[in-house]
Amino acid sequence: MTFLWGLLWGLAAVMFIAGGAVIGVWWERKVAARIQMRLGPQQLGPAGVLQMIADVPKLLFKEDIVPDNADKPIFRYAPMAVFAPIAMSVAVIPFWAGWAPLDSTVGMVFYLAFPSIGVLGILLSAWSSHNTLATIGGMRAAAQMVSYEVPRSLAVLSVIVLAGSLQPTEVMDAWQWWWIPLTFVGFVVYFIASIAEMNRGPFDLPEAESELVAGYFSDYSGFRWAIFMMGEYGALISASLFGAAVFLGGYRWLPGVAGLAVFLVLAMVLITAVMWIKWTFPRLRQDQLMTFCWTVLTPLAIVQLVVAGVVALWL
Amino acid sequence: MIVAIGCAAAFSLGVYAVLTRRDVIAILAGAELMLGAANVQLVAFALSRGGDGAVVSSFALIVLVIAAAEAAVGMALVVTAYRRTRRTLVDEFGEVSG
Amino acid sequence: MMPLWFVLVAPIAVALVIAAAGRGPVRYTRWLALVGPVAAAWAGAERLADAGRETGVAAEAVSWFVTQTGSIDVGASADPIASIMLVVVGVVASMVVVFSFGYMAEDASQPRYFALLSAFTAAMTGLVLSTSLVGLFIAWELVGACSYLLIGFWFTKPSAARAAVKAFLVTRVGDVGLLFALALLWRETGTLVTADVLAAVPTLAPATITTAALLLFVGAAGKSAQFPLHVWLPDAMEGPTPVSALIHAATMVAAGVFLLARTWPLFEASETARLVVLIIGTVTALGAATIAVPQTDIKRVLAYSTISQLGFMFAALGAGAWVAAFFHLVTHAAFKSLLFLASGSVIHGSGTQDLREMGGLGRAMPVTAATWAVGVAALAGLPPLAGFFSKDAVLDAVWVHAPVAGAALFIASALTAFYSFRATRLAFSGTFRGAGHPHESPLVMKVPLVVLAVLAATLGAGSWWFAELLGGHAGLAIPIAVASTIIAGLSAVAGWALYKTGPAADDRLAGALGGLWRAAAGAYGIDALVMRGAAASERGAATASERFDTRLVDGLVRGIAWLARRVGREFNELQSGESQLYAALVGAGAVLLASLALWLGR
Amino acid sequence: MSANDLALAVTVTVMVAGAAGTVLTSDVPRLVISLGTFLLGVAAAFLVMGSPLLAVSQVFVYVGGVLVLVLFALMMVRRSGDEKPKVATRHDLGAAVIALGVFVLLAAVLGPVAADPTPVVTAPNEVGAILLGPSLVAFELVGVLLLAALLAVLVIVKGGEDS
Repeated sequence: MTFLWGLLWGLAAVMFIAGGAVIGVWWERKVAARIQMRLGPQQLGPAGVLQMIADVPKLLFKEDIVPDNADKPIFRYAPMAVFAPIAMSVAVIPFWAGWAPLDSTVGMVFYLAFPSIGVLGILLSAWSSHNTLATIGGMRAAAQMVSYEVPRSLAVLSVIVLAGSLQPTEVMDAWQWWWIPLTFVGFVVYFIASIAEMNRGPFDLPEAESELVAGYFSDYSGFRWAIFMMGEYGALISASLFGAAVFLGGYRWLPGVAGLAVFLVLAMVLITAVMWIKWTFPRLRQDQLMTFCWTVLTPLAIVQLVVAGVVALWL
Repeated sequence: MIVAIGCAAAFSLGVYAVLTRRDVIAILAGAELMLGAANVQLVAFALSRGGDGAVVSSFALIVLVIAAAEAAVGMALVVTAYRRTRRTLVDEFGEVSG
Repeated sequence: MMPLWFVLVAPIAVALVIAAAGRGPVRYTRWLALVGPVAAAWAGAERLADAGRETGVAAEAVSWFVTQTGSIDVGASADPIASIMLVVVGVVASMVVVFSFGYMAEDASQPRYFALLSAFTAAMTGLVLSTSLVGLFIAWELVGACSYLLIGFWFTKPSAARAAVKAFLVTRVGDVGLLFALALLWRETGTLVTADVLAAVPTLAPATITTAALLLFVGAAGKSAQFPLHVWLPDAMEGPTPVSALIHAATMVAAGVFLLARTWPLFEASETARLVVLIIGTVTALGAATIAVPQTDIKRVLAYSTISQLGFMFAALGAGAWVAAFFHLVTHAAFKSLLFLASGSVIHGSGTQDLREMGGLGRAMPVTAATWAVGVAALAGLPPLAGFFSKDAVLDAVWVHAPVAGAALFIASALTAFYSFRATRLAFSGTFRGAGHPHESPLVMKVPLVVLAVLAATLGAGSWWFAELLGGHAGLAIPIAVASTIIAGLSAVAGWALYKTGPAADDRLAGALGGLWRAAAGAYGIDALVMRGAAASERGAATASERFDTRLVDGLVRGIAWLARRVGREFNELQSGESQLYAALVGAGAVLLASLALWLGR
Repeated sequence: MSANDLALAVTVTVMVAGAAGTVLTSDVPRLVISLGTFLLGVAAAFLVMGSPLLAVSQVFVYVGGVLVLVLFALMMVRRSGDEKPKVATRHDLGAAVIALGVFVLLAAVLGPVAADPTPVVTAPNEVGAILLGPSLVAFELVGVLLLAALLAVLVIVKGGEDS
């Protein structure tokens, strides 16, 4: 039964993410347009909402190009492998008191583990394109994602230690307001590492247009390209939701529906912050990226973990 | 019975991979097959004999971690060897045997 | 009471100290070499003074190793025989050490010399004190080893090195007999503690007793230079003369007699063994005495004399008079070591060993001449010197037991007196025929001579005490004594008178006796015969073992090597450096072994 | 056949299929996909046997870590021109016989004695209690081993750069 429920929620999550992604694109555009004075998303329809309606058909009706030289089956389905794990990870996010779509006893690890499958999808799609730029982009992505998984996991670990559970709902039950100052460093690490995980700027080296012509998905077009985009926005949404929940308290601020609203607003704030960062900061160099991960984020996460551990002991 | 035979099959497939693959990385993949099959068989056997789930899990977890460490070191060796010799086929490492 | 362990350990420690101290301080450390002998003499004397009250008490005994059939114990005890031997060894050795201070003063290797002397003392006291035949055997071999090292002391001289090897090998023949005897006794009695073995004698089969006794005698004959294993002793004279005095006249060669005395019950129980001992002893006594006559080397005269006198002792043993034999051992130790030291003094003073190049030394070295005269008289058996009493006891016992042997020994004693006085006349009378200027030896050499001369002159008085102590019969057999005195006296006079003309008398005697003289001068060719026989058998054995070695052993080795190379070449193919092939072999082996285990374990 | 047995059969089938693909294909991405299938099958088997922690760890460590590593290494060393890179294989009857022997042996020995397990649901805290309780030494040793592996990798790779 667990399986069936999981399947069902997975489907729901896919829909949720897909919808969220579309909205996210629009929202990003709005944000970006606000920042960079772009006009389309501002003026098409009321508040520019029609922009997203114009976007979707554009993507769906674009020609689905599969290069001759590509490993076709893998080229076709690898994007799914990028998107699916991200959609799955949403399933363990606690939205409501004592409720998550898949309230696993190991949900916290689940959330950290499954997106890493996406790395495999990226690598496979890069490989199957049979394109040097795509391959380099894929390898950059893999290196980056695998590396940033470490500080990210360590940061989440500090919350797990404080809560004493791997089950997201239990973590939420145990959450206290003073965890925010206590785990603030961890939250920042998580936030930055998440941005790197989703290959967004300023960590978007794998898809750097100027160098790699969009990197691992440079040969993709149409809806397969849209899947990559959905994956990226899905990761953005998922990471923001998870961060808003376990680091910022999520629904715990207010009871009932109001709590849910607070949670979603917090997530929205985080999403906006990610976009803000992308459009503000310049891209990192590859070596800077790695150095930053291993010499700044990871030690910080470890320090945070030790602090959390000491406090947990003291509790 | 199913688990035992399945794991045996996966294990011996791993043996075959180790014996016939020329590519060091693929050989390591074969080793991963054997480790995974053995680990599943371990847990299954322990549980079918009434083992304590927590103990079994902790044991299997340790096996898993050690196997991962082995894979990491193996990959490092492969990549280093490749950097030096531009080769990854076991046949081509003849000079290593001295 | 001097503890026995000290007697054993002190000389070893001293030997190490002397050897370690080296050449520089040897002037002082060499005095340490006296510690062992003095301690031995002291301990023996103390125990003799207590004689009758404390006998055969094992001072220290430990189980060396334990087997299923029994344990092998080693220990030390001093019964009267051992005590007497201790005194003999101690006194002679200390005299020799003192004498050596002068004799070896010029030698560069003094540390080695005195260390070896001390080590020899330890080995000899160990041999004497050992409560078990195993301990005795170990000491026996150590004595042999020290003897080897001392004969070959001047190892840069080829003849000395050869003589050392010869002595070692020939005595080894006897040692094999001793080892077999030990094995036999171990099998039959289950013990090697001497007292237990001897207590078990009545329970043994006569054949066993005879075999064991004869094997022991082979050992004793080797060490005590009995015919035909005597050939090493004359050559052993290559060693320093004091060593000859200590080892090859007084102590080591007496070890055979001591061994037979120690295991006497075995011989008492075997008529055959005693007969063999008697025959061998008589033949040796007479033969060696005749050989001694024509010798021109003063040390060789003494060497054959020693062999002859040892033959006297064995003849007495064969006649059943072990107390007489043992008494003769003691007196002989005194006067023969005296004679050797005196000859050492002569050699030292005249620079030659050849009797023909001496002469007139009596004036040049009066003390040496006087002490030598005492020794010679004792050797010839002239009353009232020590040799008279002991030889009289021997002759009496043998005459009573077997007149033929007794007659032979009378002839031998006549010859003894003859060659003794021949040598005396040649060396000390007339004018000096050699080169250079003979001179008297220093004081350190004269003192031992005088001490030993006093002993050689007076020990005969101990005859009664000796008999009482060891349980033999006392007193003098007057007819024998008179007869032997007359015979010895006449022979002595003959020897003295005949050699008035110096070495020329040799030629006249040789002319008169013809081939006999030459044969005796050549020791009847026994040496060559024995060595050739030994060499032939040795070569045969060597050839056989060489064949065995080259054909079978080498063949086996080469075959294995060939096989290994062949197999290696075949398996070479396998070791291609292909790790997967190895993995495949490991996998195949694992499958095979596991299925085998399953199949067998069903 | 109970639902549990069915689930086990499915996961085991997935495992074997993945393993077979890993062994037989010579195409790099397919090899990786097959291996991933196998590893996910293993994770599913753990899940069915009642140990979600093991399952998630398997995914985390193997699919997200080791498998990426394998693919990464393959891509790095098989980045050759236009020609489609293949994983070299020398199929061999002897190896097949040995592998078959291993299979027969394992199946013959384990098959009769190892009944299929009934799942024992294990909470992660219980595993944690074991790891930090009775198995603390083993746990710490694994930590040391991982550290050693980390250092080893660093040394190996650095050594490669130096020369």
